Amino acid sequence: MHAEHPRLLSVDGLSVRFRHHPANIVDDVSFTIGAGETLCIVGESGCGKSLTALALMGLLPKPAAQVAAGRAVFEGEDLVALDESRMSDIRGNRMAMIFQEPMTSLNPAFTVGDQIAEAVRRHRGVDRAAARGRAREMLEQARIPAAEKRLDEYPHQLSGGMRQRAMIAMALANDPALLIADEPTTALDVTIQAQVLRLIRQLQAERGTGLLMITHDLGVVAETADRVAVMYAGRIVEEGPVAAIFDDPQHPYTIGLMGSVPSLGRRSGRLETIPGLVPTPEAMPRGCRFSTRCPFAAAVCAETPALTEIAPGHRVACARAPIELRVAEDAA
Amino acid sequence: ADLRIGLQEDPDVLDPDQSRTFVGRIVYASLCDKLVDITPGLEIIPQLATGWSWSEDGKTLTMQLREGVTFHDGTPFDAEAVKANIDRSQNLPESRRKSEVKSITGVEVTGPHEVQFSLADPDATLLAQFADRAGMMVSPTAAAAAGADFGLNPVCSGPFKFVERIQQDRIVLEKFADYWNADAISFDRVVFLPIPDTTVRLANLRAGDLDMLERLAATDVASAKGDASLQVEEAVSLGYQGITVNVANGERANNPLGQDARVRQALSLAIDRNVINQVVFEGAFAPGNQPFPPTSPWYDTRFPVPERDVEKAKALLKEAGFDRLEIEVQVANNPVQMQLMQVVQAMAAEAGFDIKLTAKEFATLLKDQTAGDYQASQVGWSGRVDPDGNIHQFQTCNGGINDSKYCDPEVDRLLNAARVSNDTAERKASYDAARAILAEAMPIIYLYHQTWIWALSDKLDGFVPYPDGMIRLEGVSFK
Amino acid sequence: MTGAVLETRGLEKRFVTHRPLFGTPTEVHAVNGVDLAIHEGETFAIVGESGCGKSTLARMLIGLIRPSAGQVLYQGREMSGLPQKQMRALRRDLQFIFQDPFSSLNPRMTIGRLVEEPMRAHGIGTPGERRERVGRLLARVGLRPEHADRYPHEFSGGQRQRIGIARALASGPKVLIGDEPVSALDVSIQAQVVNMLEDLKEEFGLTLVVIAHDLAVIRHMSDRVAVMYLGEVVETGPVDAVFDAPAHPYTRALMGAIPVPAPGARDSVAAILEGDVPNPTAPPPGCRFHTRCPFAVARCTRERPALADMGGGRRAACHLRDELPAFDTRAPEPGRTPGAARRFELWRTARSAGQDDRHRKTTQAEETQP
Amino acid sequence: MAAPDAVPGAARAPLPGPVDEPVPPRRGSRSWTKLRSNPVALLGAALVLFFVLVAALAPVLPVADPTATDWLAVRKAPSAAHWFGTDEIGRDVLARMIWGAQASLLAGVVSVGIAVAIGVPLGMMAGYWGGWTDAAISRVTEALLAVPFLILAIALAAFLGPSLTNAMIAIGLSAMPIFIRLARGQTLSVMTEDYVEGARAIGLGHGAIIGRYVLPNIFPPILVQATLTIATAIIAEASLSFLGLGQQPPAPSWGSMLNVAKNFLEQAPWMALWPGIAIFLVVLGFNLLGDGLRDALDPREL
Amino acid sequence: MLGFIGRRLIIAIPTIVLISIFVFALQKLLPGDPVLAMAGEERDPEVLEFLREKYRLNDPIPQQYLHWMGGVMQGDLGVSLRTRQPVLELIAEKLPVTIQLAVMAMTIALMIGIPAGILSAVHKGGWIDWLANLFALSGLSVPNFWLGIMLILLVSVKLGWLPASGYQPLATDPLRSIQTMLMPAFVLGTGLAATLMRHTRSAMLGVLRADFIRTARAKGLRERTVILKHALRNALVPIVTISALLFGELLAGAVLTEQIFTIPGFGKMIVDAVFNRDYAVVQGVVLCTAVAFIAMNLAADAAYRWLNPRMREQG
Ligand SMILES: Nc1ncnc2c1ncn2[C@@H]1O[C@H](COP(=O)(O)OP(=O)(O)OP(=O)(O)O)[C@@H](O)[C@H]1O
Ligand SMILES: Nc1ncnc2c1ncn2[C@@H]1O[C@H](COP(=O)(O)OP(=O)(O)OP(=O)(O)O)[C@@H](O)[C@H]1O
Ligand SMILES: [Mg+2]
Ligand SMILES: [Mg+2]
Repeated sequence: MHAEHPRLLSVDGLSVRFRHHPANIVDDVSFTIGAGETLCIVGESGCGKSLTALALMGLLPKPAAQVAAGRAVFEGEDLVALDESRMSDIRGNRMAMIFQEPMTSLNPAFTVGDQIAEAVRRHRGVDRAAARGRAREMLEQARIPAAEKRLDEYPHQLSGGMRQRAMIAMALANDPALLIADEPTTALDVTIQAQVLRLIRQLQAERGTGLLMITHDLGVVAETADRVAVMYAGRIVEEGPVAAIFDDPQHPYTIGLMGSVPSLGRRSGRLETIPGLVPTPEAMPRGCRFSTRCPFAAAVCAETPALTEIAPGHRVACARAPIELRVAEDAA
Repeated sequence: ADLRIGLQEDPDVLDPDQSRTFVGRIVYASLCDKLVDITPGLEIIPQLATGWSWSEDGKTLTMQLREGVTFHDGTPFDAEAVKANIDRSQNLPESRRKSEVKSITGVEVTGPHEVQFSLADPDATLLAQFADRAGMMVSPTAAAAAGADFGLNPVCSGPFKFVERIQQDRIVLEKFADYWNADAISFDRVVFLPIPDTTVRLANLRAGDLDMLERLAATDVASAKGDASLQVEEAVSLGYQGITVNVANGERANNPLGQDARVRQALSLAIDRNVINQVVFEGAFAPGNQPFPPTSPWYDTRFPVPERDVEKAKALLKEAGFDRLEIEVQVANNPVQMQLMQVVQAMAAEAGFDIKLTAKEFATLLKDQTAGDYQASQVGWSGRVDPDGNIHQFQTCNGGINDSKYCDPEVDRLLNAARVSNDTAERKASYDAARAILAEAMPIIYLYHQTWIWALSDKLDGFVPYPDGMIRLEGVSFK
Repeated sequence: MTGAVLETRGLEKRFVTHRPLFGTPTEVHAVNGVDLAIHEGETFAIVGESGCGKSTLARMLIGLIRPSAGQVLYQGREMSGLPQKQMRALRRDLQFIFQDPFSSLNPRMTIGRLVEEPMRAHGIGTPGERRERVGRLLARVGLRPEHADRYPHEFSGGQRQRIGIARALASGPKVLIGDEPVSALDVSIQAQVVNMLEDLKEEFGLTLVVIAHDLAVIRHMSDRVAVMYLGEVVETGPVDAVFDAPAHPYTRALMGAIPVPAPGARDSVAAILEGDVPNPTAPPPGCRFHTRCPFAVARCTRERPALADMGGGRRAACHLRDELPAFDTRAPEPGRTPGAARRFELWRTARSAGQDDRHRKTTQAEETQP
Repeated sequence: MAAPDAVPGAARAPLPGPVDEPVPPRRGSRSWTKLRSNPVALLGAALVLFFVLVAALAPVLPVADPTATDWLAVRKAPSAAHWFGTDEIGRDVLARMIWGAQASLLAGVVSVGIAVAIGVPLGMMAGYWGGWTDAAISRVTEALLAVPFLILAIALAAFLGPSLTNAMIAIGLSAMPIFIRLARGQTLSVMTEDYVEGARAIGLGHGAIIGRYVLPNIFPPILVQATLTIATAIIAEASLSFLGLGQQPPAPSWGSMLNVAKNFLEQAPWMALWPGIAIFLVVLGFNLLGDGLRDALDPREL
Repeated sequence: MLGFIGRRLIIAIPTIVLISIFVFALQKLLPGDPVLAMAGEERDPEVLEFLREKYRLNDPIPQQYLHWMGGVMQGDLGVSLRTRQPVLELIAEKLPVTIQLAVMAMTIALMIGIPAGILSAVHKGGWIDWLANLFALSGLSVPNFWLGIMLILLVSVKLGWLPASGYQPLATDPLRSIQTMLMPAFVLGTGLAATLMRHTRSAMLGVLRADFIRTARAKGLRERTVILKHALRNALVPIVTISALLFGELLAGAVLTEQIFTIPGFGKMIVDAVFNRDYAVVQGVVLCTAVAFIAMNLAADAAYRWLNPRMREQG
């Protein structure tokens, strides 16, 4: 699809379903990531971004959640079908993930250094000292002060941001080909955030690491993404190059989202929001899942809209795109 | 060769003057020689004393002692040693033998190997006492040196000498080369191993970890007999088991069972002693109704073991004024005793007794019994060679172990008379006269007489069972 | 703005990180001599580098951990001296939103119970009323009332954060301290929550203390801001003044590092702070920031600058605060690109037109429920 | 601090605005539903129920008199007349099993109940308060542990007199330390969790924190230990009746049946077999039920 | 950590004194009279009175205690009333035996119980789980005496592989010593293994759902490492609690097992001593077991701090 990026991961029709739940929580999600490319997923909190990432890593909370359908081909292998032992060779090595909640994701019983070094030893087969060295190096790169000392501290002794950076160090320790980062910088202040993002970008430039980043910070998206996928209620509703998404949002949800960003200037009244609540899986509307909250919704929205390309590389799943046209039509 | 003997309990202190357990005596049989010994038929025969004679008035006993005997520490055995031993039994504050040698007023050394005992009154039981712990000779040198701690390292003159003891584990003796009768001894070492569980004790014997054991459970006799690699030996014991009733020992004697002999008779009649023997002991023991087993010459044949008679029991109970009567019997918390009492309970129920059983661990039981805090108590007595030992202390008014506090001057008179006479027939007459009274009053309801049962590896030869339950190793050997 | 509701005086916290068999233990000076006064009804923001002690400060503010030195005063009364009972009663007024939402929720309680808990603790309402209020609270943070019967692990990160917010609001607090309360929320929910907090402020004079990294949100929400660096407050003042003309070099570095939500708006991350973050167990002498400060002079390595008044309610701890070159304020970019803004206008019109319409649809969706 | 409000919550922020959507009624306990649909738990419950019924219905079940002896049928193997065989004095083992169920179940359940009811709160207090409370409770626990069971039992037998209740007290007391230690250790561990800090931040009282935050999270190991201790307690009852504290002969209990059977392992193995199987099944039942409960109470378990 | 242990050791001393007072008082309250128990069948009143005087049984109880304590201070624990052996000597004799048995039994218990618990948690609901549970629960409901006797009958009597009983000190003949202890240790060990297994299972089930397990998997760690390192370490608190208690109980002696395999350990000694009201011995043994329990509890508390670094801050 993108000539400049040799394809690294291609996800096709991925669905995740919880036992006893009536609807797919992640529904028919497809995207690709090339080497060195950054795909950002943004979307409503609770729309299934983390589950998508976990599904790729084979780390869904089993047996509660299961991949119901789809393929995810990574470096020629279908992650969904892979057996556990092969998967464990890939995880943390070719493909690594930074989890959203750093406190509970770190083992409270081991020092941070141990936990990072362990990943190194597992995949690189180096000795203890070398692994520790690498761990220190990674902590330093993640801008943790007094890295040597922090190696021997336990997660609870670190601040929220430090834990998050420890997670980042852990994920990057083996120079993965694909990095999945689930809100990697939420707990970081902007200066450190910038440094961490630079570190990741460096890695991408040097080794062609593909990055799947989940974030809510549209500033970060704007600065790092090559392409952006917008998710709503388990589906990708819009996908395209970063510039297109920011400057030409097509899906009403994307539009609403962009409209909610606070400006950095002096405050000017209340923030804009998208009214209403996401429907529960039980009450998920049959067609377009956003239709219950969409001001542009019409009868056609009862049909599930397909993700259709409306500009090169820019696809949207809305029966009513482009909006101006449809609104004008309605008015007419 | 080593001989390994399984004991039912761990003996207490190994000092003949202080010890008090039955198993302790089994160890002494190999460790300490006595002045005299008994035959399986309970006749007194020489051991360290080669001969003896009574004076006319029965107040002087002269003994000739064996020559060339030494104690394990090399101290020679002679008249002085005997004197020292009697002195120790009488005067060591911890001595438990005081009552047994109370009748001796003086010991005179009449020759290097002759000694003369003077008594205040004639004492028919003295020789029998000399056949037991009171007659065991310990090395006077060692005894003087160790004092009350002699038991930690006992020095006697028996066929084996003490090597080591580990509590609850083993007592090791080794052959004493200078033993006067060394030729009769064919083991280099004897190891006594206390193994309380009867099943396990037998299993050990079967596994070859033991060569013999004492007190095989009656219920195991059949299977042991069926095992070709084992032999079983038996001897009816000198002791008895029965129910001691509180007739005058404090408050709790005030109940129909304690106050009315008819009730006690009814209870006795309600019990089928043969069935007990069959059910609980698979017929291995001897039913009984007197302090001596029916096989004993002292047994009073006028009062044979009664047949069970429920009707008569009921009638007696009715006569005493009861249709049903609730009584409480305490029993030691060991399975066999409990089983016994449950059988009694079931039998008595048919005659109108509602027996409430209270299981107590032995120390509590004993304490309650002496303190009179009981109605009836199931206890027994291991038995003595002389009949006096089985009856006098229990049924005379001031008897040391008279826990029922039964007291009848006539019985006292008769039993005391039996003590001071050396004439067997005369003694028997006294005992029979007392029996006539006691069979009526029935402060103790006798039930049965245990049989000592030994199981031995078939490799052993020459073992002779004795009614006192001891294991004498003279003449015993591996085939 | 009336007097200070919350005040700190010389607040310090040291953590022992390593206690050797002999010798002195290693300590982290997490908070070092902080003096703050938070006024009733205002929104006070704390920003600063990760690990600079913000959470520790916040925990001390509500008395969850004891200060190593200094005092916290709530309405003029010292907190550490309060007896248990009053402390508990005070907690009704003083609520906290945890930075880590998941670990601060009891995994064995349903969301409904969790949110109801503060009301139960303070004996507010009957069970029925509480239940209803729980539903309302959940709706206010963008969760569904049905969620009340689910357990924390069944939620996404952002949803958990909202549970934390709902819970903190449940007792109707007077002061709310939020440790990164909206960091995991998507912008629209974030906006919803921020709006709600503002409503509450307006109606009930709620005082807010917010720790956050999203400077746009801070600028939008808060009245005053304190900037922390390595355990110390380096600058405080009204939010617009600080944002428009940061006095401390660290504040400047922060402002320069804000990512802009428009592709290509900032070609590279040029302005990021260089140099290693100092070791908090052995903070540099003099001005703590001097190791990374582009303007540092010799004096900065020796002398610790005090937090000095600059007028207009502003204070900054920098020797050079008056000598620094003027801060080139970036043109206040819009929150959205022109294309997005255009589309959003459409949305807005459609929305106001179709209000009733939308409502109808929601109920319809509700009815399809089995 | 603010003066206490006359009407709690009234002056404060009742959230503005109407309820957007109706609040659904509280759903029935999910744990209960989970428990009911868990086949393993149901099997456990069935086993326990079976024995409870047997114990309760012993007087009306058509079985022989458990104390009736038959001198001609001593230690007879199972047969048509005596399905489970007869014991050492010719009583019907089946009847004794059925009648013994009551004493044994009571001994098992009540004594564990005592141990849990006293031990767990003590342990939680020790772990929660730490400091002197912990020191005092821990020292008492150590003392309880160091006193030999035998001494305790004999002393209790002497002072409280022989009854099944007192036996249960004795067993409960001696099983208590393990619950104290377990509860304390788990509490210490739970106290480090952030949600406990969260509960404090809300302003919950100690009682509420202990009851709603600590207890449910330390519950699983307590449950495991309790279901295990039932077995030990059933067997221990026998040794107490032996010391004169518990069920007195001829009234049956499984433990004492086992105890007697010990001497007849070779001659009459069935005497040990039946009580052994019964204890096994009861313990299995309680454990399965416990597992089911554990799963039901753990929201993460499906 | 060392400071923590030091502090605890200091409070251990008053604890031991308290326990000894408690047990002393309790013993004195027991029905039964030591002298009567010692007197044997004959019960000569004169001797009884002498013994009462000699062993100060007529003194007021506090005075008796002080006298005993005075001895203890000088390293004299008194003598056994029953065998006149010094209690210290008796303890020195039994202690190695008891420790050996306890260590062997605990080793067996841990070697069976923990792996079985882990397997059963990992394969929850599967046949391995059922098998492990059935094994554990039968281990629990099969009385030790039954298993012990069956083992003797099978292994010693039928097969002749191991000696049926008897104890050999480790120092004199290590191989035989271990052989003789093997069956009793196994009997004890399987019972304890059941408990450990059930606790391990339950704790592991809880931990396996934690987020950090997911992180460990995300690192690509082998499932074995994930379970044995990351999960187990966090599941260990209840296991440590229970193990420490069980080990303490083993050190206090295992009466039935010692009796069946005739091993001269604390269990048999204390039972004999209690039944004979041999006060000095009981006191001595209780002193030892108190030390054992205090040490085990201390070890457990120290282990908690190691297992859960956050507990270190609780002081
Ligand atoms: N164990 C579970 N059981 C039931 N529902 C669950 C479970 N875990 C997650 N969910 C639901 O799945 C949905 C998607 O969750 P996910 O964590 O992927 O959201 P997200 O997009 O990452 O959101 P956020 O940005 O808030 O982290 C949520 O609505 C959540 O409530
Ligand atoms: N329990 C603890 N033990 C030791 N050190 C601690 C402990 N808690 C916090 N610290 C240290 O205190 C310092 C400040 O931590 P704090 O959590 O307050 O930072 P923060 O400003 O909230 O950072 P972030 O924005 O990353 O959450 C850090 O260096 C941290 O490592
Ligand atoms: Mg997420
Ligand atoms: Mg923080």
